[in-house]
Amino acid sequence: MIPDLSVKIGKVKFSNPVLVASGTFGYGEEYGAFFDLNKLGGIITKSITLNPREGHLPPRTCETPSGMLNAIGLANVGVKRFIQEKLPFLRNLKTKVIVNVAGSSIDEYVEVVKRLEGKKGIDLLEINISCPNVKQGGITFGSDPKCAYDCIKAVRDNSTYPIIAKLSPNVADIVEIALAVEEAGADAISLINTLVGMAIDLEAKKPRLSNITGGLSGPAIKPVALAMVWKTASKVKIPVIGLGGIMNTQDALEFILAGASMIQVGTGNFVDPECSVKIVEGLKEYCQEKKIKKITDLVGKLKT
Amino acid sequence: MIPDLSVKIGKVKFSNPVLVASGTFGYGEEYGAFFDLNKLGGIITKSITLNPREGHLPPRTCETPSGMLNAIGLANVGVKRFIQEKLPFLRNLKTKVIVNVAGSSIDEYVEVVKRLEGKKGIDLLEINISCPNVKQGGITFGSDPKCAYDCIKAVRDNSTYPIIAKLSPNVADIVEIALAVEEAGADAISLINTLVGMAIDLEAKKPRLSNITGGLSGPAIKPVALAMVWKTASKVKIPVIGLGGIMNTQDALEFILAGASMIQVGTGNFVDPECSVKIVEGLKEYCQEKKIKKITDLVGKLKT
Amino acid sequence: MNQRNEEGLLLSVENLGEKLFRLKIYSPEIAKKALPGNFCHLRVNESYSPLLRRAFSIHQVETEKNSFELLFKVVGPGTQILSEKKPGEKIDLLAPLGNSFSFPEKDENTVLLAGGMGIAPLFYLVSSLLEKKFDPQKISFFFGVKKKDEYLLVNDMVSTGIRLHLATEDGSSGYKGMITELFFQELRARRLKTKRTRFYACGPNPMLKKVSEISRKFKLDCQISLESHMPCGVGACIGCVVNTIKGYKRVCKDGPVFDAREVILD
Amino acid sequence: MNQRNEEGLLLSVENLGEKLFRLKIYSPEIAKKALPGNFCHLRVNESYSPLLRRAFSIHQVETEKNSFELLFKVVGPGTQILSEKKPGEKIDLLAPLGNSFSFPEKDENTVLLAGGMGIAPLFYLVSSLLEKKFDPQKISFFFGVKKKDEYLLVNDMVSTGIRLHLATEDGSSGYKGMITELFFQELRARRLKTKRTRFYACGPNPMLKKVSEISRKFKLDCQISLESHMPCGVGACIGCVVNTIKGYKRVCKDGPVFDAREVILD
Ligand SMILES: Cc1cc2nc3c(=O)[nH]c(=O)nc-3n(C[C@H](O)[C@H](O)[C@H](O)COP(=O)(O)OP(=O)(O)OC[C@H]3O[C@@H](n4cnc5c(N)ncnc54)[C@H](O)[C@@H]3O)c2cc1C
Ligand SMILES: Cc1cc2nc3c(=O)[nH]c(=O)nc-3n(C[C@H](O)[C@H](O)[C@H](O)COP(=O)(O)OP(=O)(O)OC[C@H]3O[C@@H](n4cnc5c(N)ncnc54)[C@H](O)[C@@H]3O)c2cc1C
Ligand SMILES: Cc1cc2nc3c(=O)[nH]c(=O)nc-3n(C[C@H](O)[C@H](O)[C@H](O)COP(=O)(O)O)c2cc1C
Ligand SMILES: Cc1cc2nc3c(=O)[nH]c(=O)nc-3n(C[C@H](O)[C@H](O)[C@H](O)COP(=O)(O)O)c2cc1C
Ligand code: FES
Ligand code: FES
Repeated sequence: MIPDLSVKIGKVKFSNPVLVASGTFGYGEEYGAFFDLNKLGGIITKSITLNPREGHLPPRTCETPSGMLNAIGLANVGVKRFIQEKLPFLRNLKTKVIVNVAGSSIDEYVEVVKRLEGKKGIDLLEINISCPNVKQGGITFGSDPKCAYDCIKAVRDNSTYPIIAKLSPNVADIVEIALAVEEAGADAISLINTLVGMAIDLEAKKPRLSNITGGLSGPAIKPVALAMVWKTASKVKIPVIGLGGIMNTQDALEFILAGASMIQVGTGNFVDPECSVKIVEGLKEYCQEKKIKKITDLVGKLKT
Repeated sequence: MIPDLSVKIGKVKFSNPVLVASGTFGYGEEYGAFFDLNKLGGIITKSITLNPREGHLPPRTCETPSGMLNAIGLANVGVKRFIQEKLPFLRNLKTKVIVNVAGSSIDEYVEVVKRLEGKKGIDLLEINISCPNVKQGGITFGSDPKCAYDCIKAVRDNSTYPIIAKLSPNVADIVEIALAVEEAGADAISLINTLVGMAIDLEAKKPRLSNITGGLSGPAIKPVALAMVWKTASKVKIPVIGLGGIMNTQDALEFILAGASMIQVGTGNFVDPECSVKIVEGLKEYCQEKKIKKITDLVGKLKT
Repeated sequence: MNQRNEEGLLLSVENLGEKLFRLKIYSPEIAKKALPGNFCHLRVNESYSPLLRRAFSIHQVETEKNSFELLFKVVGPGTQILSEKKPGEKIDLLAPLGNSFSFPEKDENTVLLAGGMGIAPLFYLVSSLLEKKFDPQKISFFFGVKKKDEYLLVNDMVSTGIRLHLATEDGSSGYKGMITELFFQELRARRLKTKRTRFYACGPNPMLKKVSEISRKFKLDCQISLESHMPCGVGACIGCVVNTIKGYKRVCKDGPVFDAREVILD
Repeated sequence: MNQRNEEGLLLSVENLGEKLFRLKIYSPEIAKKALPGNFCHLRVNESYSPLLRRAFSIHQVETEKNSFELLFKVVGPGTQILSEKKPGEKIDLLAPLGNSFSFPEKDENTVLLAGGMGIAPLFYLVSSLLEKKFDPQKISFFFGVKKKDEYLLVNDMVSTGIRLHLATEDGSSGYKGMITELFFQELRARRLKTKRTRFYACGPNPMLKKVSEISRKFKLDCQISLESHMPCGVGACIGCVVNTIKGYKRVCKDGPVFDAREVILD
């Protein structure tokens, strides 16, 4: 029996529920040297903004117990060069392409989305309303339900692509935000972006990141991510995409049990470039072994 | 040169800035078997509620990458038995005794605080408005500035002890809450309590904790704690007490640089029962080596 | 301050079978104080993975040699790391912790039930009884494992002259089935006295649940040694509790040895 | 898919001095492809502490033996774990990564500057030149360390006949001071040609900052190999950037070898 790993978001059908997370996979090219990208459910690009961004001063990353901090500062080529230079490569892939969009004002989000409209090779958009590393906008959209609603609504009104809203975990009540973006027309929600964190170089008496604070990712945050996915999935009707510290098939299955229809691998790509495809394989094997016909049968099947 | 490690909160003078965190040190007795408790700056008790609480069903804890989850459920002997059975032991110590108070309504907090009033052997109160493991109250007080204000104000009006407000990290803007409790009359703020988290037993398809979610502590959360201490310390005038993943002297010093006047050891006690006293020694040695006369000279000295 | 963080010296690491290991550790303090039923809380390395200590029963003590033993099965990262230790390494220990088994009177019968690694503390109890010149003929030991290659220390037990009852779940040797079934049969057939008899059991929770039901039913004077996830191991965190007819009890401090009739396992 | 996650086999671990280690690893793929300047990204163990890979320059390649070498200093947990590996263990590697040094012409002079562990990639470069029959007399190697017991491979270099200039910060052997000072003196005294000469440098950032300033001033054709914290090592995360006159560049993918005159180190 070959288990059915396919999943749908909006009208888009993915061959399997494994995506690679924004900012950890560039625009796909680099990891294409390591494995056949078409084996993935989909690729999410680095966040794209209206204008190119150089990003923050180095050092931009540091390691923490079972995790890492990053303050890349949304460094990216900007929407124009993305379409010219990066999309052609992605367009030639058979895997689904999700363009992650960020901005520092609703107008910027709308402008980027408009420019992406109708471009061949794009299957969905992921709207990052949760980046902790930019001063204006970014995270603030993600921490207030009204702002989150307005931002997603504006994007919804200006795009025909299915929309995933990527939420910030740095909030008191994730469900409130999730309901707001669902109401605004999001087709799915992805949780979680990074937690705000900081590390200090005692010797130098300085922060380890030039930006002082950064975003915490990796296995350290998995418990936080699982809790948010579990709480949200039971409250919204649209699919939830889970991420945060997923390093292997077992982690992925835990998110699926907690209610995630799909999962993303972020930091895991750095530890093992083939982490994501190994999970695709692992899910297949698990379903075969446990005689599960469709992976969707597992979603939210946690016994509580 | 013997460096001066003493620190003051309100009118209380501590011999050094090292405390042990609520819920990780019982009522002091157990660890008294391992070292001289008087070497500590102070001991913070398990949260005390009005009535005794049995706590949650087991399993109550589980390990996660570089951290642990707990859902003890504020199991405690209640304020009456605390005064009768536990305070006598604490009273005989020379170290400072901080009673941590929790409740599920402002009335309950006030009632507990009133019963503790004037009892010999208590030096300060720490008000836990941040426990993620009780349904009513608890964390909700800590996630809304108005509620936080009301709770701390009510306690302030009914107690003559210096008050430490212990805040929850599960909020979008910690500074907002910190300013509210300062306004309400808190003498200090302690950050952070645990992050809401969850773990899943894939084999059993069940949450690892009977309470489903629990609080994440340990080195995994240190970056989150440091960021919150740093952000808060520059905005409030009262002292900040830092905790979250402190396992050794270096960690403690990082919190001090970030702005913490004192620090607490929580999960670290489990890993090494002598973790806290080793930090007291370590701070002394560090100051000697670096020719720092007073530990307070280091507070907030991060170069940013 | 009678308890301390002990630094033991690893004397030997023996592989006793698939995933089964025995460590001998030098520590005069622990060897002097440890009683059957006590456990130690051990830090497997200095990194944060794993973060918390791991609990193991004291399995044997050689007082003259200032050493004691642990017996364990590799089930996860902590036990894996422990199994790879080399003689000469230091072991960070908190021990002895917890309460201990209360001993039978000289003229009483002793019945012990071990499931799998439950043998670890019970073997120490038997050795102690024999050392105190208890009559081996008055000691019955029920030992159950999944399959016969999980048997441990059987020859050592046979040579002591105690009455040994063996069971495997797959029937590959001895009685086929759970050790509690064999025990129950013997009880019902009245081949085991229940008066002036002390019962002891240790093993996985489902087994101990059975034992506790049987103990209540037959009013057995039975002590069981429980396991639980133990963050602190010393009674401070209230994380390791088990439900009893007297409310929640801390396995690490109020136990690990409990009266089987009082414990409520689910 | 020309790159793969390689599994190397550890052939030997040599302790070359205080905290200094050399690993020889069997990997036909890497031995075949690695060029001087390339690095490998290595996972020190399967646990999450440390979580991320660690980068090391390819230090030497023995193509016929299908093996290559790493040379490193223990500075933290990752290098500590690596130094404790035993021959026969598998090593999880991504390699060869990054760009490589561009070689001089046969008739050009070559000047290399290594500070401390900066010797690792430059030694490979020198070996490659010698193997390609470059005249050793046209190769000058400046090697600076803190104190003389940090010297490495000096005998190996002496025996090749290249011109060796040594410096220690504490003056315990050779020139007393920073290697860049010695280099600067030689340059100013015109004992080093700058025309038709290729310069190469690797070492700590403060040293490379000096080298890049000197290179701009004297218009040297100088390549430097940089270090940075590298989460991915393959160019995907944009985490390892260095500032250059052309904007931020990824050290792992656009480097680690850069034109010294273009890099802006702070
Ligand atoms: C008082 C006491 C005495 C013990 N004595 C022994 C002994 O003599 N020999 C022996 O082999 N084992 C003994 N154990 C169990 C031992 O502590 C666990 O096997 C060990 O902690 C597993 O660690 P790990 O990192 O290898 O696996 P983990 O990754 O921690 O766990 C592997 C599996 O074991 C479960 N587990 C982990 N810790 C415990 C625990 N404390 N109780 C029950 N299940 C657990 C986990 O849920 C998981 O399914 C004892 C436990 C206690 C509390
Ligand atoms: C392309 C490249 C090639 C390298 N080649 C070599 C080599 O051949 N030999 C060698 O000994 N080392 C080399 N390094 C440095 C090596 O990667 C670090 O020493 C190692 O990662 C430290 O790991 P750790 O866990 O032991 O220490 P950590 O705990 O990670 O770090 C210890 C100290 O080193 C600093 N550090 C950590 N990683 C880096 C880094 N990548 N760059 C600069 N500082 C760092 C930390 O800030 C800290 O002060 C290279 C680095 C890069 C990027
Ligand atoms: C280096 C790095 C860069 C990131 N950049 C982005 C980004 O540009 N946009 C975004 O939405 N998320 C970004 N993220 C967040 C990840 O997509 C993901 O939400 C987070 O890392 C948690 O998942 P993980 O623990 O699997 O890494 C970045 C994460 C890392 C580690
Ligand atoms: C087992 C356990 C029980 C706890 N109980 C309480 C409690 O009763 N009241 C409270 O304010 N905090 C409680 N905490 C939170 C700690 O005091 C502390 O804020 C948190 O663990 C973070 O610090 P750490 O990482 O050093 O453990 C508890 C933590 C643990 C691990
Ligand atoms: S393990 Fe902490 S009370 Fe038992
Ligand atoms: S390490 Fe990721 S881009 Fe260089």
